[in-house]
Amino acid sequence: MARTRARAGTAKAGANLPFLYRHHDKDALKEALYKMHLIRLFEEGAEECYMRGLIHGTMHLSIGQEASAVGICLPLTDDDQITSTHRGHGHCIAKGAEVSRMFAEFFGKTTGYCRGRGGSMHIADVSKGNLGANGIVGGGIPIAVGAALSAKRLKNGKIVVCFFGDGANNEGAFHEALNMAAIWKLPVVFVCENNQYGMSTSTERSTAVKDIAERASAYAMPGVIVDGNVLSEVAEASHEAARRARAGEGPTLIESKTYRYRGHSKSDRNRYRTKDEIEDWMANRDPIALYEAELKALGIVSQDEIDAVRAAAAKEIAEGIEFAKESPAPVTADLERYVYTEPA
Amino acid sequence: MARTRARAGTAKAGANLPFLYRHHDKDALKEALYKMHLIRLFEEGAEECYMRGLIHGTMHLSIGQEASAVGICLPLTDDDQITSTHRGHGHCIAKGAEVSRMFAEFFGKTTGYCRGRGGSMHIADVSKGNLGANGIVGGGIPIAVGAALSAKRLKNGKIVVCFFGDGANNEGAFHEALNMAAIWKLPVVFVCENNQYGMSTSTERSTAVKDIAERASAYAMPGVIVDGNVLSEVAEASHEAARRARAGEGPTLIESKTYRYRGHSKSDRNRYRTKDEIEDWMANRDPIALYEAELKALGIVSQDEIDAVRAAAAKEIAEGIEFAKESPAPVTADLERYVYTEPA
Amino acid sequence: MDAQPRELSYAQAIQEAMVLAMEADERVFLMGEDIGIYGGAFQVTGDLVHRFGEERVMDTPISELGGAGVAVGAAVTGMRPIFEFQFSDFATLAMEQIVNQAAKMRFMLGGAVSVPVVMRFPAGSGTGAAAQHSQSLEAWLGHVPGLKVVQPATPHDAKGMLLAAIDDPDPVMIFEHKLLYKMKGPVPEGHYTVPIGKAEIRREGRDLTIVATSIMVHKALEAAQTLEGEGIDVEVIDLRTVRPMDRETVVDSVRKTSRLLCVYEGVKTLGVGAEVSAMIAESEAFDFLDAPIVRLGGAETPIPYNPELEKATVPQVPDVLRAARDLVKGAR
Amino acid sequence: MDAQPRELSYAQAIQEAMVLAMEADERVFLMGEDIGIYGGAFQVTGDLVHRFGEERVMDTPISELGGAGVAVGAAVTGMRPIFEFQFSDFATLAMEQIVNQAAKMRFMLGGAVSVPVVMRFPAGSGTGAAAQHSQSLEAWLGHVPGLKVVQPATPHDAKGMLLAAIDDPDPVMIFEHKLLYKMKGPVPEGHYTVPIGKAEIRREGRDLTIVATSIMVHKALEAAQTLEGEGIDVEVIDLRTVRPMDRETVVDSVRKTSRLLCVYEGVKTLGVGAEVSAMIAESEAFDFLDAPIVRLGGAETPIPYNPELEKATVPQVPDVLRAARDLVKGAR
Ligand SMILES: Cc1ncc(C[n+]2csc(CCOP(=O)(O)OP(=O)(O)O)c2C)c(N)n1
Ligand SMILES: Cc1ncc(C[n+]2csc(CCOP(=O)(O)OP(=O)(O)O)c2C)c(N)n1
Ligand SMILES: [Mg+2]
Ligand SMILES: [Mg+2]
Repeated sequence: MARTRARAGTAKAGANLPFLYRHHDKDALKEALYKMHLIRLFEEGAEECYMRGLIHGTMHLSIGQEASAVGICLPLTDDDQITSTHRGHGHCIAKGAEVSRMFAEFFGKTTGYCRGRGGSMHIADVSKGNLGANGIVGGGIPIAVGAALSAKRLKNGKIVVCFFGDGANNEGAFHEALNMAAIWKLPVVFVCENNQYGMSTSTERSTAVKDIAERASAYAMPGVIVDGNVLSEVAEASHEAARRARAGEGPTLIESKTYRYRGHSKSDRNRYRTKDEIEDWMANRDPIALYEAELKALGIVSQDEIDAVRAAAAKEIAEGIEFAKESPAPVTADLERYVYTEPA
Repeated sequence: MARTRARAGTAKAGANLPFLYRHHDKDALKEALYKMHLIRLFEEGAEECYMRGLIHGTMHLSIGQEASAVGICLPLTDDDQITSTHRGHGHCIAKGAEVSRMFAEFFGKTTGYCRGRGGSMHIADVSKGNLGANGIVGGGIPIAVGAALSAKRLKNGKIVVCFFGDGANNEGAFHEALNMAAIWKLPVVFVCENNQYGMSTSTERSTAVKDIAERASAYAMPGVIVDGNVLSEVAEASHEAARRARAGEGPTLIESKTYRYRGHSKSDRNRYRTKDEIEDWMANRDPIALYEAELKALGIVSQDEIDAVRAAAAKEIAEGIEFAKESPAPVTADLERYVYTEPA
Repeated sequence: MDAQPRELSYAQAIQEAMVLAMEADERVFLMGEDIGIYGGAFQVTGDLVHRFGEERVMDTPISELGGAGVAVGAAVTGMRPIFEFQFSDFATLAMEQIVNQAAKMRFMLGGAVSVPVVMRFPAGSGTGAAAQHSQSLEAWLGHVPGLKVVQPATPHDAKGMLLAAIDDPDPVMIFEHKLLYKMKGPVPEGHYTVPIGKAEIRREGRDLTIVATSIMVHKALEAAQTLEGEGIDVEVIDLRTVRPMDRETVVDSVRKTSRLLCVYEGVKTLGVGAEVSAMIAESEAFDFLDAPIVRLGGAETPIPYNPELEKATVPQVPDVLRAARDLVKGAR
Repeated sequence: MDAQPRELSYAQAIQEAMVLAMEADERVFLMGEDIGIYGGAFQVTGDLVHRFGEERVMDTPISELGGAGVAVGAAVTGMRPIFEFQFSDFATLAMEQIVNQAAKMRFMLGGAVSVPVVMRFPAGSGTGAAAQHSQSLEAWLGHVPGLKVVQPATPHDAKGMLLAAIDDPDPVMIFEHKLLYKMKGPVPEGHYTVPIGKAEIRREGRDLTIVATSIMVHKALEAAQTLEGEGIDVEVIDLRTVRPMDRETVVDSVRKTSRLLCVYEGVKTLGVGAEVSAMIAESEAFDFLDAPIVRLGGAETPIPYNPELEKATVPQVPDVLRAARDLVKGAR
């Protein structure tokens, strides 16, 4: 059953500020904003490249879900690990990947994170602890539990964050994995990004419970609901779940309620939801707009600084696309490489 | 979360009697006792035949769980359907199968319910609504939901009871199937026979929650815990769940707490539990002994009548074994029959 | 013939088969992920939910194992479900219900039940969807007694085999190549069936038999056209059914041509062509073989994302040409 | 040699390999259902939990998909899991993790990771456990690039191939025939490996090559013994590895004997023998073939419960004798 997240701070100046502003300094807050912009601009850049035929296949954009990816990854170190989903660009960037190598991957180039073999659906950056997106809904959940088992056995202090969608919560893999994580008290945080639809199917039509966090009780772990479009709420829940994981207190299930602006993938005609619904989210609950307004209202960051952050992100994106364009494509002679580990 | 089962009867004579005795007449109560003895004696007979080399393969005996099978099936008609498990002899008998054809199946004979192709792990009696035991833990759960979907679509008034064990509740199939049954409000009753071990693994070691009925809340369905060794408790919960199903109110999860006296299968060395534990259940909570004591205490059935019931059951068993022995074995020329439906 | 035969796309042909079956039989219904308002990932169900309602065009949660099991349970109790996997790759989640339950239930119960379920698997590479959305797994199911497994290659067969599958009392698995969905071809109106278990000779020839499956039939025909100009007369057989495989048609052809080339998209090792080859190598056609039996199958790698690599992973027309020429000229 | 070599059962040999690996490497651990206090359904892990503790001999809940996925995730992050399926049939529940994840992760990530997981599959019929506990599914996994798939036939190989699998950086799938667990044979002490991908000639001969897998190796050897008395000199090859298959050893043998018989327990159609046959039919050995390539595989039916039917479902020694005689005498 969903628990309340708030923990009273000890009385001191700023004690009434939201969590985020109590725990992070200005640089970190600006860095978070930068990452949110980077994700948004990355998705828009990828979308444009796709439209212009520079990227093939399919892709699933996370525009609208930036606070969730960035907020969850805030308490993580580079050594901590994540498993991601088909909608994984934001997670990848939030975990520290270089957008140039991500674009290169989407362009199918050898400089891409997967050397052009994986594309959007398998984007990963193992060097920063991202074990990869996954083309299989729910496919990463047991893998995250296995990574957490390694961390516990190897006593390396790592924790694992497992991202998945509302649709994934009806897969058997979800059930089996959460149960094992709980009985073995593993250092893993389950993050259900509930954007209210699995492809075209709303959670009302697919899921017997209203809040997915309710299912946490079936695994005797805390279930937490946060507004996934409010960076501070997400970060606070993630912080507490990460603390639990590091302290050996076992897994947590965070349900981050959010929304995707774009269709499920490039073939979506958006028939299952109204334009009004989409526009309402965009106008009134945009995670970047909400965060920027807060930063300004609290007098932490000025509009000029915000503009500069956004411009820097835009520059990184433009350079990333150039890098990708200019990178070499793999040669077919190498087709059978990486199927097996080459003898050292 | 587990709900209380008890519903106050309207005030009338006998209103304080346990459910069973308020809802069933003496014939039905004796019939239930007969079935419990029949199951016990069937299992003992099968065990003996196995020891004597008359039955091969493996088998999973349900001795100790008789009240669960019989109590659950009490409110069912011959048209209602069940799916059963590897520990399915009791369910099969409770649903009305002939022990002679069951023995014949175990002996691998053509007169067996599966013509000797299925054996203990696939025992079924489709004519009485038993869609079959299952060698795959959890394998029958989605099938039960499909049968319930048929009943709803065909509007034939049938309901479906889905038996499974505590071990099965950690399979993905459990999760997926219960969720679908709930969102589609199907006429199905999920019965988890929690005998506290899945093979050697106790529920404490395998399952994150203490009571499996707690998991019902993850599917927004009622979860009910009953003492599976007390026939009246089981029957009352089954009666109410069946009523809900028939009324179109959707599924129920019943957790029937019980115990198996024998090892998991014939290869079990019983290392994971103590002799004391087993003996305590046998001495103090035997479902047949409890029921007989109640029948006598309430003055419904005398010891003589009980003895006669048991003797009649023993006779049926002995005749069943004879029938099986004398039945013909299949011929290898028929090996490839029943793989596909023969053209009419 | 005067009137031009009506043309439909492969996807439309499948949809038409479903419509006919649903109109004719109340028990027929569709299940799958996003087959309702979304119309299916490949728009095969399209607008059917508006016509037949949500009870007969049922969106399932993302629960492949459970969904397949529900279909099996419904089939065994009087309904006629058609279950769509969104991608054939997700069959990996449902093998338990397909293989242990659907395929074996009739046998395990000694004939007491039938399991008239149809499952549809959008399969194959060529869409840039990478390793987990591009597999060709028909060989797995072809290995399983109790199942029937087909791979229609044309709109005509897609409709006729689906109608045959729905009429069939046993579980039928239909592998549909995603790149075929938009292909158009003549499709008769009304109800007709294409028999499960019968291969079709798409082109007669004397010099070489090519047994191809699914989309490879078209590549083989294209190659045959070119080879004709080179004086090589190719017989192209569309295998159509993986299980039960049509031994007779292939044996007869090889007795005539003395040469056999198998072309299939699935991974070469233990793919469908392995069985075609082995079937012929142990048949009476063996004595007529003038050359080794050659297989062109998918490379021994997962399907890569990069489009050039992806194409290189599965047989293309030039590969067929090369293999055919080598075989006929004995230049191996 | 003076000293009688030490004999162990197949199950003991496997256990010994696991002990050696766990002693040598802290990262090696065992996962599976009831492998702890119960000792495993076939007593392969036996008492190891007392020796290594519950953290290294981990009982899992009955969650095959999740369990396999945990093993994959652990492997990719530094551990060396050995995952036991209680019966190979339950792999049907875990194909997603085995095929979409373990087999493809390295490739999809362009070489950034390896997945050193070992999975053990007790397989095969002969125990009266009926259709859902008796399957031979090695052909499925043999069809999957990224996996290595072996079927050791002797205690010696069971130990040596498991040690090779544990050393291997990639996912290795080991199919162990249940009826072999109690078979005894010489097993060297200490660490040694039997290479994955190399077949073994178990008996040399000139008249006929039998390629057999797993338990069928012993039936083939028994038949060869009898045939020797009839003047038929049989070469018996233990295939040992399904993927990657040892082409060279089989080709060389067939070039010598000119005749090939494949004997395997899995369903004949699309079973391992189909690949062996096709591999030879397209090889340079084709020209040396004096007779059709014959396959003896499992019947096209689920495994029945009745013991006589069960035996009739898979090749037995008399079947091998009959097929070998027919082949050599050309009496087809
Ligand atoms: C096992 C599996 N089933 C179905 C799909 C097809 N599919 C891809 S994403 C998706 C929806 C997933 O919904 P959700 O988990 O809510 O994630 P979201 O797309 O909303 O981020 C579906 C059905 C898949 N990739 N894998
Ligand atoms: C999918 C699957 N996994 C494992 C097994 C092996 N197995 C058979 S019964 C059993 C224990 C089942 O426990 P539970 O569901 O509690 O039923 P019980 O035996 O206690 O009646 C196991 C592990 C199986 N048959 N199927
Ligand atoms: Mg979603
Ligand atoms: Mg149990």
